[in-house]
Formats: sequence, C-alpha cells, structure tokens
Amino acid sequence: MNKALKAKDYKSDIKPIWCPGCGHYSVLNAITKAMAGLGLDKDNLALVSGIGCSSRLPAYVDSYGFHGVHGRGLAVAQGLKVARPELTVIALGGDGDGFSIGGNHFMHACRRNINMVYIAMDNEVYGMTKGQASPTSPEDWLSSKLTPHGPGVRPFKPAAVALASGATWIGRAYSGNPNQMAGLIAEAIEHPGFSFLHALSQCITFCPEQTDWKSIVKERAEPACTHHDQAAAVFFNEEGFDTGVLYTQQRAVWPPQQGSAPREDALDQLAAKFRV
Amino acid sequence: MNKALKAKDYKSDIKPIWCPGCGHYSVLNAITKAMAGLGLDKDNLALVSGIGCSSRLPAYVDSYGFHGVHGRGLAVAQGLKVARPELTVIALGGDGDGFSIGGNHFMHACRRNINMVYIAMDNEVYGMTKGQASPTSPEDWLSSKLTPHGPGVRPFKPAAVALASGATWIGRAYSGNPNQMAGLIAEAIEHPGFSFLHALSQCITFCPEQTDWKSIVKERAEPACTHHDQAAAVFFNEEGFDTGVLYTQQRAVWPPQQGSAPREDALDQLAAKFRV
Amino acid sequence: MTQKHLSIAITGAGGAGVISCGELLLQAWGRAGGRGLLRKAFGPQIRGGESAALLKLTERERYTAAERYDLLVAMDWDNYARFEDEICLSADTLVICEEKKPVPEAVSALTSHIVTLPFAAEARSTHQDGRVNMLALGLLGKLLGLPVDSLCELAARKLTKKPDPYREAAELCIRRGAALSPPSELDIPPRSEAQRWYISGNQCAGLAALEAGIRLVAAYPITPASDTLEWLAGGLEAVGGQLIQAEDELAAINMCLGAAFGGVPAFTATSGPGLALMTESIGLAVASETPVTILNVQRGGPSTGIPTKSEQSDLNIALCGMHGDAPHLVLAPLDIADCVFTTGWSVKLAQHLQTAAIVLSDQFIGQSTAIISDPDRCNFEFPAASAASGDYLRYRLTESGVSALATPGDPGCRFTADGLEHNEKGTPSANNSDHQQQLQKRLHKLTAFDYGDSWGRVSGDGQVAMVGFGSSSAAMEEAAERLAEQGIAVRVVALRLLSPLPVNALQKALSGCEQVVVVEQNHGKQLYHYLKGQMDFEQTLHSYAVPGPVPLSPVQIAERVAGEVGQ
Amino acid sequence: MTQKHLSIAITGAGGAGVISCGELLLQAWGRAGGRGLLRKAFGPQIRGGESAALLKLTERERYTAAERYDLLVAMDWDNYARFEDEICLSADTLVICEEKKPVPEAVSALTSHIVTLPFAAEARSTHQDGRVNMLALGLLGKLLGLPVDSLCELAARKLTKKPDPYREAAELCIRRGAALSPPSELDIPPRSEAQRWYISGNQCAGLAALEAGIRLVAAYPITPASDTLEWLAGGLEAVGGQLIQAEDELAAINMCLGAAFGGVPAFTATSGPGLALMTESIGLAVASETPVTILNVQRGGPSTGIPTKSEQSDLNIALCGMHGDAPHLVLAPLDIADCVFTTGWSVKLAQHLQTAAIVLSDQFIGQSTAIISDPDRCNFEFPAASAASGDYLRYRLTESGVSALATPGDPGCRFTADGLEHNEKGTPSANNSDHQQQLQKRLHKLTAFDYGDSWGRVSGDGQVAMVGFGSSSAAMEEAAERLAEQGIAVRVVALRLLSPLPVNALQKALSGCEQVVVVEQNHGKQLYHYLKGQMDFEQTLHSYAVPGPVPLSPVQIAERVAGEVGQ
Ligand SMILES: Cc1ncc(C[n+]2csc(CCOP(=O)(O)OP(=O)(O)O)c2C)c(N)n1
Ligand SMILES: Cc1ncc(C[n+]2csc(CCOP(=O)(O)OP(=O)(O)O)c2C)c(N)n1
Ligand code: SF4
Ligand code: SF4
Ligand SMILES: [Mg+2]
Ligand SMILES: [Mg+2]
Repeated sequence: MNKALKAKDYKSDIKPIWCPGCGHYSVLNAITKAMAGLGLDKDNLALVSGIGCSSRLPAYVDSYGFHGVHGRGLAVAQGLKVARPELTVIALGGDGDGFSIGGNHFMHACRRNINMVYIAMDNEVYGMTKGQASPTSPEDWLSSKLTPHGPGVRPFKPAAVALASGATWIGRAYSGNPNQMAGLIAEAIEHPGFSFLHALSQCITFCPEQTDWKSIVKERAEPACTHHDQAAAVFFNEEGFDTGVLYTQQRAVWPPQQGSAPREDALDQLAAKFRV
Repeated sequence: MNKALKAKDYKSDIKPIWCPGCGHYSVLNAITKAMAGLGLDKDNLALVSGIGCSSRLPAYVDSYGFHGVHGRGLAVAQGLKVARPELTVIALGGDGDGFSIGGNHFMHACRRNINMVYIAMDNEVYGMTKGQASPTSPEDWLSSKLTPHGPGVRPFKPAAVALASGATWIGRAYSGNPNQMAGLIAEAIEHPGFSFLHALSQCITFCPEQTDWKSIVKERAEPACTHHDQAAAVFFNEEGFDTGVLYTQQRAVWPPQQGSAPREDALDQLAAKFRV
Repeated sequence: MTQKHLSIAITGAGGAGVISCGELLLQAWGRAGGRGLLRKAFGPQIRGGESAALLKLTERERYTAAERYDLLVAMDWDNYARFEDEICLSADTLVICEEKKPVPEAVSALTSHIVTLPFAAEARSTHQDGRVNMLALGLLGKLLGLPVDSLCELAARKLTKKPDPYREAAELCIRRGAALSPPSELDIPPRSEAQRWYISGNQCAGLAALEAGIRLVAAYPITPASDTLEWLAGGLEAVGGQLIQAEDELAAINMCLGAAFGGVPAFTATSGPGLALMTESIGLAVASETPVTILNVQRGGPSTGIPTKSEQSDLNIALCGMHGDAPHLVLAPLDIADCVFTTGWSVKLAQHLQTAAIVLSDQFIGQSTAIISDPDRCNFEFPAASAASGDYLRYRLTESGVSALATPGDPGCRFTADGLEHNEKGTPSANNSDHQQQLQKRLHKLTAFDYGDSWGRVSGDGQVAMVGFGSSSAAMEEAAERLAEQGIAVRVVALRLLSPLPVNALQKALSGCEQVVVVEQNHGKQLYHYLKGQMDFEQTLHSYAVPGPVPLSPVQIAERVAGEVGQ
Repeated sequence: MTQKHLSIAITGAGGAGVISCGELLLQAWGRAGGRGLLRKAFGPQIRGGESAALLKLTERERYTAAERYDLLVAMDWDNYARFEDEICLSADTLVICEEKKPVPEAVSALTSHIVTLPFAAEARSTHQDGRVNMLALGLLGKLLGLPVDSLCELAARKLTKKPDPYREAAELCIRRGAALSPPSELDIPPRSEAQRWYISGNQCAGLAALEAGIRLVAAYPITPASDTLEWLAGGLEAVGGQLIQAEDELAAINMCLGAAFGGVPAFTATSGPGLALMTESIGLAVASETPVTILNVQRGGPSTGIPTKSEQSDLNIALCGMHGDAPHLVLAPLDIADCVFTTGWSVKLAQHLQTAAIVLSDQFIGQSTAIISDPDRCNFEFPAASAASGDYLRYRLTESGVSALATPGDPGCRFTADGLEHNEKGTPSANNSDHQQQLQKRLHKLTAFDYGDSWGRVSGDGQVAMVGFGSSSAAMEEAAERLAEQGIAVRVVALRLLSPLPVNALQKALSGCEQVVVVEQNHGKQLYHYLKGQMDFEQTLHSYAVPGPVPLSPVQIAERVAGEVGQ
C-alpha cells in the first residue's frame, strides 16, 4: 500500500487517442481515482481489454496491461487471475467488445465467479469502427448507414443478462459522474467474486444525443438488491439509467482453494503411474 | 399440406448412431410427430444443427437439413430463414453446442426474434466427446475426469438467459414425454418469432442418474407467463423441471417486411450514382 | 513512358475538412474528364485528429500512391510530423499554407516554393460560416483549370442536408479561393471527355456482388471493410435483398452459409482478424459444398496490427488457413476498377463450383477513391449443374466434380448437407473410399475447371518478369514503364486467380524469361514461397517483399529489378 | 531387417469389453518385457456399437499400424464389415471365434485356420458374472506365454472399484481362458527385461507439459485431444496448477495468454476445428510476444471430417493459418514416446522465444497406447532474457530478437502488452520504422535461434531419401527397412521442427541424395508444397501423400520409393 499516490500518479504518459469530450476519459479518471483511494500497488495491478476506443484504456494507466483482440479481454483476464490470484485484475472494454462479439465470455464469466472486476464502457455504439449500432443501441437509432432504418432489434440488457448468468455484483456508473464511478470501482474490487460494472460512457462523436443522459441518469435511492427476484424486477423493467450498486450476492468464487501444497516429488509420482 | 403423412413418414432411412435408450430418440419422434400433426410439407422444412450427438438429428428426418459445425447452427438457421422466409426452419443441438460454444448466438437470436424454432436438447453433458461437464451440469457432478471435483460453477439457466435476452416464446419438454414434446414443437412452430424449446433429453450413457428425471419432471399447471416479471420469478427460482409452454410474448419479428418490390432497374440506378 | 501526373497533399487538423476538399476536387476533376486517385490518411485520434487528403491526378487509369508530392496545401501544421512517412516533399514541391502558422523547418529546409495565404482570415471575412477547406477547394480548382461552377455545384450537393447558410458560405469561399489562387507552373495531366465514375474499391466490390446476384449479406463491422457493408445495406434494400449485422464473424459466415444453403447467394466482407474467425466455417463451406464469397480487405498485420493501413499479408491465411484438406478459391482484384470484375467473377465461380471464394482486396484498393471508366463486368454465365433427378445424390461423383445442388423447396431432393465426411448421398461416413472420393471431387472440381484468360493481366515482354497480385499490380506496371524508359524490357504478370494457381497459364506467360521477381507487400514473402512451392520455375526466382504501412514504391521496385538484371 | 511382430485383432459388439481385453493383454506383455502397440477402433455408434482392439507386438520400439493380422479373436461378428478397412486378413491368419456365431463368408473365404470356441457358454459356466473378454484375455495370455497370475493381478487392479464378485469372475475366466487356449504356431516376438511404460501419446504430451513447467491449462473438449486434458486435470492438481474448462476454444487460448502474461506457463490442447478458432489469438500471442503452447491432435478433415481417425492435414493451418505476418513455432512429435521430448521442447522454446508453439500430433500417435522405454526428456534449459532494468522496454530491439519479459508483480517494469503494432515500449504505433523493426524482430528471434540437433531424426544412407514428419516417421523408417532388405539403401529424415524450417540442417541431411520422396498422410501434399516453397532442392522431389482414415502403409511407401528409384 502506498497511500501517497494520487489519482494522476496512476496515469501513464501516453496521450489517449480519444475524441475530445469522449466519456472514456471519465472512466480513466474514475479508475485512477479508485486506485488512489485504495492505495493499490501499481505493480500488482493488471488491466486487460479487447479492441475498441474503450479498450485502449490500459495503456493510459501506469500499471501492467494487456490489450488483446476484439471480444476476448474477459477470457485473458480470467486466465490471468486464476494463474496469479494475488493480483488485482480488471477487465474492461466497450459494449461491442463485451456484449456483441464477446457476449459468450460475459455470460460464462458471470457464472464462473472468478474474483475480478469487469467494466463495460457502454456508449451504445461501435466507436472505433466509426459508428455502427451495437447490441445496446436503441432499436430506432438511425445514425448508421449499416442499419439505415435502425437496428430494429430489442437492445441487449447487460444487467439482466449478468443477473440471469449468475453475476454476484452488479453496479452501474455514468461518465458524467466520475467520482461516483470511482467509488463503485473500489467497491467492485473489494467484492469477492465477479463484479460487473456497467459504465455508461458517452460517445460524443457518433452519438451526440447521449449528452441528454445527463438529465436521465439518476442515482438509485434504494440499497442494492440482495435477492435475484428483487433484482430481476428492477433489471427487466428499468430504462437502464439508475446508477449505484444494483445487486450483490455472496457465492463461492472459482477456483476453490486448493488443499495442501503439492508434494515435492509430484512429477515423479505422476510419471511412475505409467510404469508397468 | 399433406394430411396423409404419418410421423414415421417424416423419418429418413438412416439409422441413428445414438446409444440405445438415449433421450434424443424421443426428440426425433416428437419432431416427426409434430410435422405430421401440422401436415408440414417435407420439401419446405429445414432442420439445422451444430455438432454433438443431438446435432446428428437432421439426417434422421426426411426433410432438408444442414449439419454444420459446433455451436453455429443457430447462425446458419437465421441466415436461412431471413433468405427464405417461406420455409419452416428448426435449429437444434445440444446443451454444449447451444449454451457453451454457441452461447453468444443463443442470446442474440433471442434478441433478434426471427420467426423460427430452436430446440436445445439438454442432457447436461457433452455426450459426443464422451462425457465432460456442460454449462448445465450440476456443480457437484463428479463423473468427468476433466473436472474431477465437479465443475464447481453455477449451472447455466437456459430459460432465464433466454428471457433476459428477449426470447418471445419459451417452452420446456422432456424426452420421457414425446407426445407433450410434439405438441410443444407444433406450438413453437406456430408462434410468430423466435421460439426456444428447452428439451430435457437424457444421456443414458454418461448420466445414467438422469433416469431419475422421470420422477422430478412435472407439467406446469399454470398457463404460460405472459409478463417478463412473472416469468423471471419462475425462471430464477425453479429447479428447471417444469414442462409446458412457460412464457409467450408478442414482439415484432425481424426483419421487418420490406416495403415495395424492388424496381426492375434497381441495379442500374445503383451504378448510376457513381457517375460523376 | 511513365504517365504524366500531379500529386497534391492537403493536410489539416481535425475539423478542417481537408478530406471533403479532396473529394470534391477529385469529383470535379473527374467530371471535367480527368483521372485520379484519392487516398485518405489519419492520425491515431479517432476523430478530431490531423488528417490528409492525398491526391494523384494522372493521365491514365493506373493508380499508385504518389511517391513525392508536387503540391502541398497545409491548412495548419499541427502534428504534421505524423504524415512524414506518407508525404514526401522535394525541392520542387510547391507549398501553399496558412500565413498565420509558422512553416516547420523540416519543410522550409526542403523547398523554397512556399506561398503563404491568410486562409483563416479570408474564410471568416467571406462569410461567418466560411471554412478554409472550401477556400482551398476554390484555389486548387482554379490551379487545375476546373470550372468554378462545377465545384460549387458539387459542394452544394454534398451539403444538401445542411442549413442554407452553410451552402451559401461554401459557394462564396470557393469563389474567393479561386480568386486567391497564386500563379503556378504546375504541369497538369491532360483530360479527356469519356463518362467517368467516382468510386472506391470497396464500393466496386459491393456493386459487383449485387450485380452477380448476391441477395444476402451477413457481416460484422471491421476496418477497412465496413464501408463495403455500409454501401451494401442501401444497395440490398434497393434490389430486395437483406443485410444482417451479425454479433460476430462466426455468426456472419454461418448466416451466409444458411442463406446459400437456401439457394440465395451470400456474401460477407471482413479483414484479417475477422477472416481468422471465419476459417473454421469456410472449411464447412468447402466440405458441405455450400457457396459463399468472402471479401477480405487486408490491413497491416499480424493481430490487430495497423488497422488503417494497407498490406498484403493475409495471403497465407487465405490460401492455407483452413484445417484439413480444404481446397477453395482465392482471387485478388488488380485495382480499384477491377474490384468489379474480380468480385463478380468470384461470386459466380463460388456459386458454380459450390465452394468458398475469398476475394483478397486491401485497404489501398478498397478505401481509395478514384475516377474510373465504366468498369468491365464479369459477364460469364455458368450453366447450373444438371437438374436434380429422382434418385438425387447431393454429392454425386461427376466428371466435373460438380454435383447438382438442390435447395429447400425443390421437390423430392431432400438431403442433409454435412461437414462430416460423407458418401455421395450425404450420409456421414468414415469409409476409406468415401473419403478418398469426396476429397478428390472437391479438389478436382476446382482444378479441372477452365478459368479461361481471366486468371491474370499480362503485359510487356522481356527476359525479366515481375509477378504479383492485387494492389501490387499497378505498382509493378508503373515500375515496368520506368524500366522501359531505361531500356529494360520487363514483363508484368498480375495474378487475379491465386487458388487454384493457374500453373500452366503462368508458366506460359513466363516462358522465355530468365529472371522472375515476385513482388508483394508483406514481410514473409508469402507469394514468393507459395509460387515456389506450387510450380517448377525454369527461371531464377527473386523476392521483393516490403510490408506496409507505406505503399509499394514503383521507383524502388524498378531499382530492384534493374539490379537483378544487372547481375 | 524388418522387425519380428505379431498382430492381433480382438473384435466384439459394444459391451463385450474387447478394449479392456486388449489393454490388459498389452500391459501384461509389457510387464513381461515385451513391446507393442494398441489401437482402438469403434463403429459410428457413440456407445454400444462394435469395437476392436488392434494390437501389434513387436521386437523393437518402432510402432506402425499392422497392415495384416496374424490373429483375429472375434467375440461375435455383428457389424464386422465395419472394420474391413482396418483389419486385413490373409490366408495365414488364425481366427479364434465364438462357436455359436456363424463365421462370415468374407472371413472363411480368406483363411481356413479357424478355431471356434464356446466363449459365451464357458464364461457363463465359469461364474455368473463371467465375461467373454476375460476368457479371451486368459486365452491370449497363454498363447503369448504370459504368466496367468500377472493377467489376473492387472485385471483385479483395473476392477478395483467394482464389487468383489466381478473381480472373482474375472480371475476365474482368465484362468479358464488360459486352459482353453488352443495350440498354435504363432511366431512370438522376443522380449527383454528393461523397465517399461504403458502410455499413450496424449498422456506423454500431458506429462511433458507439466515437466516443462506448464501450470495452467485452459481448453475445450474435442476428440481426439480430450484425453490429454483429462489426464492433465489430475496431473495439474498434483503439481499445484489449474485447469479451466473454457466455454469454447476462443476463451481457452485467451485464458492461456492471460496466464502466460502473468508469468505462468500455459498450454491448451485441441484438434483441427478448435485450432481454426484459435488462430486469431495465436496471432495475438505472436504480436504481443506472449508464450503459449498448443497441442493439436490431428484428425480427418476438412471441417468436422472424420473425428476419430488420424490424418496429417492440419499442417497448412498450423504453418500458415494466421493473418498478417505471424512467424511462430511448429513442431511435431515423431512417435508416441517422442511426444515427451517434443512437447517438452515446444513448451521451453515457446517460453524462451516468447511466441506460440503449435505441436502437431495426430490421432494415431495421440490415442494409441504403447509399451515404451523410459522416454527421453527435453533437458535444455534456456537462459531467461537479461532481467528488466530501470528503463524497461518490453519490446526492446536486441541482437537475438528476444526482449526481457517482465510480468505483473515485477517492480517498476509496468507495460501494456499489445496486439496492435507498437514501438519498443509497447505503445501502439503505425510508424513505418516501428513496423519494420518489430516484424523483423519477431521473425529473427525464431530464425536466428540455434535449435541444435533436435530438429529431426535422420537415419540410413543412400541416394534416395524420404522426408516426413510426425506419425509418418515410423512408417518411413519401417519402409526403409523393407527397402534395405531389397538392397535399396534409403535415408529417412523425420522432421521434428517444421517452422522455422531448419533449411541448412535439412539440406545437409539430404546432401548426396538424388531423389527425395516427401511422405505425408493427407490429400493436398501439404508438406511437399511447403518444403518446395521454403528451400531449394538439388534433388528431384516426389510426393507420396495419402490421406486417412487408413494408417500410412510402410509396404506401399516402400513400393513407391522402389518405383522412384527404378525410374
Ligand atoms: C475480430 C474483429 N472483428 C472486428 C473488429 C473491428 N472492431 C474494432 S473495435 C470494434 C467495436 C468497438 O466497439 P466497442 O467495443 O463498443 O468500443 P468503443 O469503440 O465504442 O469504445 C470493432 C467491430 C476487430 N478489431 N476484430
Ligand atoms: C470447434 C469444436 N470444438 C469442439 C468440438 C468437439 N465436440 C463435438 S460435440 C461436442 C459437445 C457435444 O455436446 P452437446 O452439444 O451437449 O451434444 P450431446 O452430444 O450431448 O447431444 C464437442 C465439444 C468440435 N466438434 N468443434
Ligand atoms: S469515437 Fe466515440 S467512443 Fe471513440 S473516442 Fe471518439 S467519442 Fe470516444
Ligand atoms: S452418449 Fe449420451 S447423448 Fe450421446 S447418443 Fe449416447 S446416450 Fe445419447
Ligand atoms: Mg461502444
Ligand atoms: Mg449435451
């Protein structure tokens, strides 16, 4: 623990490629703030991502990072955490990365409940590839030439899917409120198990209309749901703009602790079994 | 419509490779029974599958069939239905195929709501590869050497995930009751939109304990849920052995009907736009 | 003789609108009968970063990237260094730039032809919504001798959806810019009067796909292929087809297979990472004999690599990326206009031969915009395999290797397509003879087919030949012209058909040659090794392989070839 | 001289337990100092279908599939036709079969040495839980001269978890079977007394992975690789590692990369379809320089193909299946025992060279069980790249091309690994010089490394050589022995290292040869084209490529080579 570090000390010296006004800056700020708040050791922190504007974030933090391929950040992060349980592992990426191409890993990570954090930076669009609809885009979102009449498909509900898949901590934050987001990230890190933070993070370039989120987003007044029925009633009906810790539950993390330390001669023993 | 055809007339002359006593035989019977019941034209029926014991089914039905690769049957089926809306398209496969490797397509098919049927033949195991745990295997299922202490992961809840993802028809059937299953398949075909039938189908070889399902499975007494809250309350709490139509909802199918027929000279018009 | 050309770079910070300026200039130039190419370059910023419009106006329709710029119009110098790899200046370069911004030393050290103008001030004083890019457009149009009215009209068309004052401002600025135009001695390529198209390679491919009968597209966005898809979305709607934005490339290719199984020709477009995800199911297309066409617009690799730059490094995966023995078609458009022919041909071949066709385009061909003549179409019509009969066997062994393909709805031909090895009927089989026969059938139908003369474009003569594919073609052809000027006769063989490799035709095209230089834009000499592995060369083989991101240089190719000849 | 051998097929319907019979027989044979191989064959039924234990008892440790059977023990003849491809009988074959089941004409037409016995009746009368397979075991053990007590003990060990009466019945049946054993003139290979292992290639690979330091395995089940994984699950637990059963192969390979990034050596195992899904992320391993080892146990292709049979048709995808220029390691174990050395070496090379290593095994090597001597280990220890210093650059350009690899937790070396092209620090870069340098670095570290003598196994001498890899090796070596008997001296070069191809070493091994026959088990001549494309041969190259599902035949290889020599 190094209490002396400030949020800015957790930033690397690489200049983000993001558009001015992009919500992802706030997520970066929130992450470094949470790091500073918890006094995390930079050397024992790893950020893992896929591909997208959002997924560029790890390089902007002065920690270890892995910028993988599109949609697979969660898998990399899970492998890392299982191999190195003492590290703080945060996976992050966009809505396209996490809910479209990476949707399967999202569900299975929720079930598996490895002790790590996943921050989905949701701007309801594929920013990096110049503004196509993502699974969370409104049905009637008309701004992409690829779907000129809108995607016409019911939007993906990240919190509902996370709940149905077995996530044990679900929160929501908004790029317009990085302080709250920092607090949520810190809570997510401290939750034992898989913590899913749905971070609304506007894409100013392809979805300027998201500036309206400011007036829609509100902090959830009630405490976090602790029973899935209660949470389901929320997640199936909400518009998706309530922020805060939405749901928490305790369930055994995976993998279970291994019993005794391996025997010195374990390898020889294994080989010996093949002798006839 | 050819009312004269019986269930057996819908069977091909290829002998299934399934083990004696495999639940998949019952699913085959139920499908052919449903075909006969609806008097479907064999030539306008297509069964599409992935890879697994269950996915071998299309060849055993005397219709058009596509036996694709592991986990991608739903994608093939959706492409087919969009291209040929007048066909009856049924995708099917196992729990490994549909919920593990194919989980992403499952979620997105539920959202997309193309008018087709998906039958997941769930035996809570990878039969074809000799008995490893699948996403629906019990946490403490000890029979696979790959997971000697059990998978240790909360089982995947197909109905809950389908609901959270936006499926508009969810039913459950059991290989022990092929007549009921036939009726459900017929209903699923007639439902306008994506119909998901969770078909419990025991693997006698790798999960002999599933013979107990006989005494656990029961027909749902109540009518199908029509509101997602009601359905969520069921799917998040059940053990998963209630059969019948569990949930129905009406939502626009995708793709929306296209307006007018294309102009004869549409291609020329398109080319003309490039002239300077 | 190497053709006359004029190269113009227009640079500016994000928002300066230099790309629009370049587009409108090229359109006006094309409308006036000129020929030319526009490439776009961006800094790493997603939006709002620096950008450059890189124009090359030419005499003929042979488009390579400019190696040296005759004219640089700089709206500002912010992050200009970003483009140093791309914009090469010489002592002859004329620089026209904003007078308020100091010229970087790197530039003033190179050239003394520097004209400074008060772009910003003039734009502001012309109209309150006046923009510097329109001023530059007028200025450049004037320099090129283009009618100002035409520039104004094209600008107005581009701005139709904007409020009136914007259009007004644009017109005023264009006229003002024309008036500001400095005297210059630019050597401007001649123009002629034929009808012209203004189009990118990706658009050409999309159009050709529809013309060849594609009615279902399923795809997942990826740079630099997305713009084909975006064009196709509108195009398909017009012709009564469907586009599905899939959740990933795995779904995309399989949706295509579903549609094709249903008898509806299907197409997808992607780039390296997406192609990698599709290979398992391309193998399924091969084994189940389901037609599908995949446009792969190559970008810098490996892995995520350099997504916005061109390279020809996906040749290996396109040829050999499937597990098992999975013979299929690989074709490459030779240039922007040829995206029409090659894509159309690929679709028709895939349909006829019931297999997967990979079209290897690249970012340079795909995303550059050019003025082209009415492009050649692929007009081949291949007969459908004889109609299915009563005792229908989906995978019947035939002389050609092609079996009749029934589709759902066809009466009495029910079968199950299978990616498992199967017998003639389609029933899964692990029998030795079924495996041998079906493997042989799937290979034979491709190798026994007569591809005619379209397999490549051969030009020139001499004892030295260059062989390449796709966007190397124009670079090789220009290099050959340069060599011809030095008195070195060189043949150029640009391969359109890469797999199956037209060994005999290629051998014939090279006969009499003593040296062959294989030209390609990658690091691993992928084409070189492939050609060497597939056929016996009487010639000495050399490799000229240079990866991206900088476009292949005809000058350097020519030097290298001259070197080989000297040996 | 070709070695003495005895081949035994034991067939029966599902539930007859012929596989157990074969396993126990081979174990007892091995314990008694014999050598031999057991292959298993199954009909298409998932369970309960017919199966066959195919044994070949040999003098030396060179294991090829039997081409002809000396002894067939048939518990019944149900669906016997299923195995006609696999079990070749001759006039000398001794058939021992159940007297109640009529011998098929196909069999009685071939051989007259048929002994019928009342297997079923004897089993039943010996014990109420008596089984015919134990009867057959006793009988076969006796024929081979094995101690009955040893058979009984091995059977009891196998049945530990069964209730007492089962073990009792087994012992009684074994003893009864021994008593029933008919007199025979079988020519039994000699045995010797060394310590022996009873192991499959997949188990060898698993053990070697752990011995080389693998501590995380993430994988998705697939035939014929799953048994490696199943063995590793237990093995990892013993050594304190972790196995993750992933949701698919995309997750599996990426979980491996995560662990490897964390400094924990990681491994996955798959087969063709799974490898196809992994290629995008293998490219990521290459670009980000993250070590990972992938065991690919080849099966019949393309697509789902023939999952339970062997083939060497994934060579193409293993070598060239990545998009972009993605040089990596490809190695192939030469036989069952060599799975230990080659897998161990692959893991160590992948770790040291910070890249992906694909180990190309196959179903034959992977799933056959054999008696082997204590296998050679890979004992190389590669020095770790010099420890990270204060100004740590993850992708520093070094002479060897290998940069120091820091892992999370290492103080002060923080960096972000990236699949985007990057500079030495790891910062994404589209600069020309960064791309050239990093491409060159990633290639150079592989090609400049000294692989020493382990690149292959060379034997024999002569002007003709056979070159092959993996499970072709033993077939080539046996073919060479046959040719030697005919007075034709032949060299055999079995390649363990396929990429980077050890061109110089291979050339040296072939020097003086005039003819080279490239031997492989696939349809597309994949190795032939690869070798031809990668190096210059002074020799005339020939291809002997025969796909599965039938194992490569040393007899046919020898004939073909003799033919080439005759020319
Ligand atoms: C396999 C693959 N397919 C497609 C792409 C192209 N691609 C890059 S980023 C991206 C989507 C980014 O959207 P999101 O994850 O929401 O991030 P954002 O840019 O909006 O922050 C896509 C489709 C890719 N890199 N790899
Ligand atoms: C890409 C790929 N990975 C793995 C496999 C191996 N495989 C074949 S079937 C199967 C699972 C089958 O389980 P399920 O879908 O539940 O069907 P079941 O056999 O139980 O009916 C697996 C893992 C494969 N064929 N392809
Ligand atoms: S495109 Fe959108 S998501 Fe990407 S950097 Fe710009 S504002 Fe942010
Ligand atoms: S293994 Fe199981 S699922 Fe497969 S055929 Fe046998 S009983 Fe059915
Ligand atoms: Mg996004
Ligand atoms: Mg199953």
